[in-house]
Amino acid sequence: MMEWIVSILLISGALFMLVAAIGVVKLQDVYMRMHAITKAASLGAILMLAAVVLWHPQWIVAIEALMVVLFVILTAPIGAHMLARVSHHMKVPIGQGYIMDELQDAIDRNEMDGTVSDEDKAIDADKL
Amino acid sequence: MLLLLAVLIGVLYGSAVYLLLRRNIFKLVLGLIFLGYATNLLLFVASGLTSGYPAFIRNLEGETATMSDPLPQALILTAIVIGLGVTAFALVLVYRFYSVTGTVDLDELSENE
Amino acid sequence: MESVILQIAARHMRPILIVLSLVVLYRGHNEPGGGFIGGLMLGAAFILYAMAFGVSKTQKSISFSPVTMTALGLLIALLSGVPALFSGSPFMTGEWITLFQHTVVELKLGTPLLFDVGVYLTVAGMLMLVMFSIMED
Amino acid sequence: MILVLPIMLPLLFMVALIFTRRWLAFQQVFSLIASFALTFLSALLLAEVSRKGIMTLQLGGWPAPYGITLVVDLLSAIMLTTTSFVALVVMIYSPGFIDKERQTAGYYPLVFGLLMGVNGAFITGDIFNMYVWYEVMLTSSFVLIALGGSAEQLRGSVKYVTISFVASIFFVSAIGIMYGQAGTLNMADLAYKMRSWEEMPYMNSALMLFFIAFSIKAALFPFFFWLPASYHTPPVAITALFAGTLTKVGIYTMMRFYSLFVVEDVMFWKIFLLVIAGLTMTVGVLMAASQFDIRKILSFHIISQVGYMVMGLVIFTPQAVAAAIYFTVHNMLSKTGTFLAGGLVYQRSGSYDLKYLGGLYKSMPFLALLFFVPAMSLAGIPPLPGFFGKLFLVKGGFAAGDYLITGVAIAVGLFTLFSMVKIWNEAYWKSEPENMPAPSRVSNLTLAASSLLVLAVILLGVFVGPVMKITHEAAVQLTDPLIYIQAVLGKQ
Amino acid sequence: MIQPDTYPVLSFAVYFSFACLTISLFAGLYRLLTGPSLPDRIVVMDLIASLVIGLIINYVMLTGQPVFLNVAVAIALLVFMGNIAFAKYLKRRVQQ
Amino acid sequence: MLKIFTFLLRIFRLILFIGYYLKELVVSSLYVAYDIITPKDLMRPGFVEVPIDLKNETAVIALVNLISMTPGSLTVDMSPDKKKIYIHAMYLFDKDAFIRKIKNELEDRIRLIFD
Amino acid sequence: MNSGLLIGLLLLLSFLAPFTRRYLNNLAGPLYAIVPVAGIIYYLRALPVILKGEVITESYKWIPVYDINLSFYIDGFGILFSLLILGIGAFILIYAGKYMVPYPMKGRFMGYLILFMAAMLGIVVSGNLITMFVFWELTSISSYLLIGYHHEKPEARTAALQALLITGFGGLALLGGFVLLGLPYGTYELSTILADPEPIRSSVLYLPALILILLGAFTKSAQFPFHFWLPGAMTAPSPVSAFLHSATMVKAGVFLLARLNPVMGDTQIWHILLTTFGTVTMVMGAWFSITQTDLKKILAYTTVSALGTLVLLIGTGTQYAINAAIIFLLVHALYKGTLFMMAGNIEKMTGTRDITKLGGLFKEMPVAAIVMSLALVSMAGIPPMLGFVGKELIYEATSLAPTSRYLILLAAFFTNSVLVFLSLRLSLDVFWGKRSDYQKKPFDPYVALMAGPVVLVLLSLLLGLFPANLAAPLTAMAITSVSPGHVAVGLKLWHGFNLVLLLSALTLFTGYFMYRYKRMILEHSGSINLRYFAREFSNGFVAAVDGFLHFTKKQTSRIQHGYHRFYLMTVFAVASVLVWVMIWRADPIILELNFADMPLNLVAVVVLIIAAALSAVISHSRVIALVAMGVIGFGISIIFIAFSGVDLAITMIMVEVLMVILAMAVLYHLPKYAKYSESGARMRDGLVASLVGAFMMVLVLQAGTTQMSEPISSFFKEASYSEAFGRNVVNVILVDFRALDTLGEISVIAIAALGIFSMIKLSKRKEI
Ligand code: NA
Ligand code: NA
Repeated sequence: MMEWIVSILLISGALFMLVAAIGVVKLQDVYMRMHAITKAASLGAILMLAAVVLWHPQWIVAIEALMVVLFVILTAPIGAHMLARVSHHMKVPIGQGYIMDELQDAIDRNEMDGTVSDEDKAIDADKL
Repeated sequence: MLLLLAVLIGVLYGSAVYLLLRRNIFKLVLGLIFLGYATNLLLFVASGLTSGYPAFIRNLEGETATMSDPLPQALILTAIVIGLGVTAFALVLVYRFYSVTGTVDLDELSENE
Repeated sequence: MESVILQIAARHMRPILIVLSLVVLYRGHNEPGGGFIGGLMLGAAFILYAMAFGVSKTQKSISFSPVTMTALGLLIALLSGVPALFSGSPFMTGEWITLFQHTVVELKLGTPLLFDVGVYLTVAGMLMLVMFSIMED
Repeated sequence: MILVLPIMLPLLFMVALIFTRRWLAFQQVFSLIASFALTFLSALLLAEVSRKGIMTLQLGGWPAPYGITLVVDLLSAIMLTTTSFVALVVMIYSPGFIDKERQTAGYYPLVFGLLMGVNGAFITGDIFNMYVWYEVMLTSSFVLIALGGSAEQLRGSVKYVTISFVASIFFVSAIGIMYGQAGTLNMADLAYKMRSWEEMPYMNSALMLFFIAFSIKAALFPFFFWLPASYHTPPVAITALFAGTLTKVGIYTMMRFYSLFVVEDVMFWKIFLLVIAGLTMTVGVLMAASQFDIRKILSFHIISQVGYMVMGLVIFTPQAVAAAIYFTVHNMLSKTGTFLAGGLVYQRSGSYDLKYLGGLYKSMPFLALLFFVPAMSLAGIPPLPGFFGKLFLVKGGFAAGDYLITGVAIAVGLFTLFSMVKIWNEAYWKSEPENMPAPSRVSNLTLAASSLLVLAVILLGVFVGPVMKITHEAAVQLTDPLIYIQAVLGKQ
Repeated sequence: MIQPDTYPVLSFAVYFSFACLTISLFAGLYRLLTGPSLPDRIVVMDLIASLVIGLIINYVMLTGQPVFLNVAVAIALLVFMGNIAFAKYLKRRVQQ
Repeated sequence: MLKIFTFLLRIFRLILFIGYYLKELVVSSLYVAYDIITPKDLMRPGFVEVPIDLKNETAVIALVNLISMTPGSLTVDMSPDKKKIYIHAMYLFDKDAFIRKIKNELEDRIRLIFD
Repeated sequence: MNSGLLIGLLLLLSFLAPFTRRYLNNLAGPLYAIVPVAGIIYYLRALPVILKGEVITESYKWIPVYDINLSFYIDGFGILFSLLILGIGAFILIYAGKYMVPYPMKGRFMGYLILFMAAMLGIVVSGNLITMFVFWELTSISSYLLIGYHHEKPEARTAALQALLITGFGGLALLGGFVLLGLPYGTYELSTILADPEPIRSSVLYLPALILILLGAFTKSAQFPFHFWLPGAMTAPSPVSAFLHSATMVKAGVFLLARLNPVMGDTQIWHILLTTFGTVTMVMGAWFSITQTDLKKILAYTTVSALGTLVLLIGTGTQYAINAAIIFLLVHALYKGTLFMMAGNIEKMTGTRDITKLGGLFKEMPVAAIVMSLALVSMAGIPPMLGFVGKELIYEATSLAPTSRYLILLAAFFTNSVLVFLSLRLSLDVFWGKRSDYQKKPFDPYVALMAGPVVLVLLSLLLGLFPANLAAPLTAMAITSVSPGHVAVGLKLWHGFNLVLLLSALTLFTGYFMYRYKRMILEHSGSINLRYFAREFSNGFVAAVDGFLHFTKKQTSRIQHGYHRFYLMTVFAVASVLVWVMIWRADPIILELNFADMPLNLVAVVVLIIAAALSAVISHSRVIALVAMGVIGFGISIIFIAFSGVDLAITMIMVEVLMVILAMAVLYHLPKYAKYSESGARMRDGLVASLVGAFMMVLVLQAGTTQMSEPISSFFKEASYSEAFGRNVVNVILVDFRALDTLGEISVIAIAALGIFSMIKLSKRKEI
């Protein structure tokens, strides 16, 4: 029974990661890919960790697994935030179907820091 | 497995050397870092590979026979940390080099010799 | 202007990282970890803080100079080899004492652990120094 | 117990100096006392070893092939003593020569860091540990060479750091390859095992990697580029220190390794290394002859002279090896001496360029003497030690039947003489150039340091008999590796 | 050690999971090589970090050595700092 | 005594919150996963400004992170006065509903735990 | 007193001279001369013993391990030379003390002279080849310092350099020769070597040793084609020319040949080489002296000629020849020393040494005229001066030469005729004839300047008058050491009418004839010189040095070109060639390819790392390279985990992240970089890189497939918990088993930290 539960957890976690990876390939702009990575991947990891804890029911394993989960939740969004923010500053091309950009509005109102320069368009990412 | 990892080590050394031969000083440092990786891996692979038996004593009978060789691991750890120190210094050196000479082109080093 | 989110996160992460680095340092003799890893973690704590708040604020938030910290680590590591001399053993021979023997919290302390503390401080000090040096603006 | 001190004392001194880095006067005095203590200690060790034979220490009490063993044989002791003496002289020289900013920016602790690494490399009996000491030494030298951060210095350091790093990488890689096959790191143990194997199909590849690493550090042909590219950039006191210690570690290691590990294919190694030695001597000296900067002449010269040491080593008779050791010692002293004298020239005239120098023979006769003696020693003029080094090398070479390389060694002597005399003719004999800046005062301490070294050079020549006796014993130990192996492992 | 003959299902799960992660690694590689923007490439590092956590867990299951989890902790704790560094650098580039 | 009680209460709320959050997580994850693996695109992306009233920094960071961890939304930035956050949302069918959901469900629960 | 002490005293004196000269003032010369005079007394007292055919030896342990001693060996030949050196030396010191008055740095000059004296004495009394060589080189160095006395003049520096390089070259050859000579004997003691020529004669080393020793002797004694440094050395002050470059140092080569004659001599090759080079040098020296106008240059070329004569005589090796050599050596030292000192005096009095600008000095300088003329009489070989005895013996020796007798005789005849011609010229043209205009009124020089010439010339006269009583015993004792089988021939002024006398007469006549028609002779020889010898040897030397410098400069800029990446490329290219050679020499590896042990996921990780590495290499973006670096770090830590390295994986990840941060922080400051290399360069670099990568790969395979011994790490596994109380074996190794490594490693870290701190600190200073 336990073997089955663990196996399902493991497989579903891996599938989540796979979906995230597919998302990274398929999704249309950097923000959406970030979504896929921060969430699906983290969730996958969490599921797999659950499998480990169930299979090795020791305190130390549980604590370590919990630490992984906590730290993923604590750090992954920060990293994503930093990258998303700078992507917005860089005016990384966005995909279709955007319905609003209130962040840009705030920047235009000078409420937010959003460094803009004339060369924005000219930045050749490869040469940076 | 050995062959695969040997190929990997070869590629890493090759890339490192190629980077070292570039003109950009930053690539030079990158090359040094890569050399460090390649060497750490070499130390690890050349001394034999053991899967699944980390070098921890767990009070199990006969575990030391199957346990992976801890010595190269310790050596690599030492080498990694030394590499970190030297690379950090090299990075600051590059930074200073640029701020003083105003160039990152290594070929401009040739003057004055 | 640095990200507010990052600043809040850094303020929260630093103590976590420091405590964790101490744990890792202590566990090192029996579990993964030790002076290097602990030291790297401690250094990372301050690097994170410096990335969020800048170097000068970080420097102000600590009361010691990283150079001194590095040297102190070195000194501790060096001195950890000395006790062996008093018992007539070669330099750096491990000397151990057991606290709270035969109790639940039995604690084995030895000069190798002290040595690891030296490693810990040196590595962390060096990382801080490098970062402070390069990031200054 | 005393064996651990050559490493631990410099470390302790370094730490102490880091803590006190703001108090310049204390640093100066303390380093002087400390380096004197180190010199005294090494002399003591030398005396001990020549009386009792090889000394060993198992660190941490772990037995020989497992823990790290420190081994001091005569060669190590000789190298230790010479190195610490050179450092002592440089420590006397530095306060009057190196600018205050550099002095307070970690110069003194770094010198002790360097010494720690150099001493460690001299006395360790463990290959990986040797790598670690190499790194300690190199990192210190990286910093020392870049200390001050002028554009020229940075240019030199980039080259120096990169090529040294590459050498270190070869070193570690070789250790990995070697450990993978032999499963040991203890040098005596490895040497012992190598002698017990019927054959060792792949060991020589690892040895070749070691050789490349050491010849980069020792600046052998064609791996020497970093040396002339960087040695002229830092203050000459630092260069002098490097010349007296750093490149010689490469040679020391090569001696040790050649003695212990060249077991198979000896003829190949011998011929190969003799060719390298010959090319090194020749190319180095020819390049030295073309230069006009005192420091560059001397730097190129280091290369040439390393060729002699390798030659003596590779001939590998006790006589030739003894000659190589004596030559190395002489070179450490004389080379440092010429660099320091070059520094005095600079302090006095503000230039190292022969084109802008002149008249020093008349204006500073004593300074002229301080250059003349070590320079003539390098040129192999009797009765200075350089002559005896050359004499015994030639003797050893001819006696071993290696006529060709010995002939090359003799011929190179002429160009060596030429390049030394070139400095003399231009800087000392030529009349003062018109637009030379007003001479500045040479500090008494630097003069004293230079004189001390010159005195040592002279004494090394005067007491060639007793010194040669010791180097001969060292060579006997080195040419019979079983002595070393037995001392470390305690087995036959 | 998990062997197919003792734990057939779990063994399958581990290998299946390895397969998923492997495919995902190549997906990440694809994004790393094609970009198009720099942040696109940088986030690949995050993806790979997560995948590595997954791989570590697989090794824990395969070998029965939970000690490998320590590596996952380190990854979870520190990898985001790389993002911060990249972000700071890119921001500076934009400002110039 | 009261302190112990409030502490226990907070723990209780935390557990409740974790339950709630896990449910949200699974649901929205499945949604996003579905969207990714099916060819048809449901997305209505955009950057939304969401005002927040949390005082405690820990609460703020928790909110920011939990928003980011929820599939479909990603915190991009925060105003220097910590009063507004900017979210990149993938499914902005109804902006007000989106803001409401964050404010009422996430923010309130977090406030109960931390403030 | 003994020789060692004497040399020691001289060395001490040479060291003290620079400090004492200024206090002693005019007394310096005579006072310094006390030491050599004491030496003379000592040797004269030893003379009776030596005359009995005994040898005085002294030996001091020097380098006992190699049986090298500081030995002295005083036999008849040695003592003759010693007396000459000390005697002339004493007078030179007196002479120089006065002569150098107007010049600066007199103290140093005197010191060098005395140093030279000690060295020269050392050569002739050495009882050990190494001892002799040490003194030999000391003479070269002191000669260098003395020739360069007027070092502010470029020609003085060139001449000094030239002399040093030529004699230095010879010295090096000599060193080789001596070492080879000593090999068959196993010792360098002259007493052993001179006792038995057999070991070296029968050794294959004879010929190389001989050639090397001859190179040493020929360069020192200015034999063709190394002669040119000697005329160049005339830029030195006259005391130097008199002492070093006529009477003593240049004789060192001749001395050496004579000294080694019992061992090396009397072989076919010895005869051929010595007579050939000796004859050529003799004739050539004479020929070039004809057209010279500088007093000292004339004397220099005649010295070259005389040295050739001596070498010729020693090479001939017959009884008469050896006798002639010894006598001529004495003769030449006496008259040439005088002549050089007189040349100095004349220059001092008149301000010139150009003989075309000199004339009619007899009135003002009668004593000088007589002294110099007497010396010239000796040079011309006219009775009753000792020179006559010498010349007679030369004719006798050459007429009895075993090979090429007539050719050599002709050469000797020509040379002697030239000497007669020059003697006439130097005496008549300088002291008689039309008086030239001088800047100041000349007068007979001071006593100090004349003492040497007078005594030497008187000695020449005395020995010439009573050859059988005074000169013969000296020759007799010398000849037993130079040529043990031979005895001295009777010396007398009058031999009766024979071929030799006829030759003498003919020589005088020819010399006079040449003087009579000197204008024609000078014209013709001048035009011949212009036509065939326009490029002087010394010019050739200078050109050679320049060419050498040019060549080295070019080579240096080619090798040490300053392009860092080519340095690196050389290192890598050579390294890969070397390692590939070793791989090729070893057995091929037998690989058991087992694909079953390749887990697919690891293959994927490896592919990932390779792809990342390649993209880091190819990409023009440094950010991408850094991302790739991060990916590689992750990949490597997975490999570590797959093979049980937990601490490694953790450290790798952390270091990785920190490295990325540090690198980004540096990139933060660096500018964009837009220059890309050409495809050719990329191909070349790629080739080198793949060679390195490939050999590393093969090495890993080699190491991974061979296991020669059981690894020592089993000990660590056993002892980790039981003895070092730790379960994490890796950590226990780091902090206990191999703690010293770790200590070194944190030292590296600390030093790097300190370095970074210093660099930043110093850079701030500059900005402020
Ligand atoms: Na979809
Ligand atoms: Na192996």
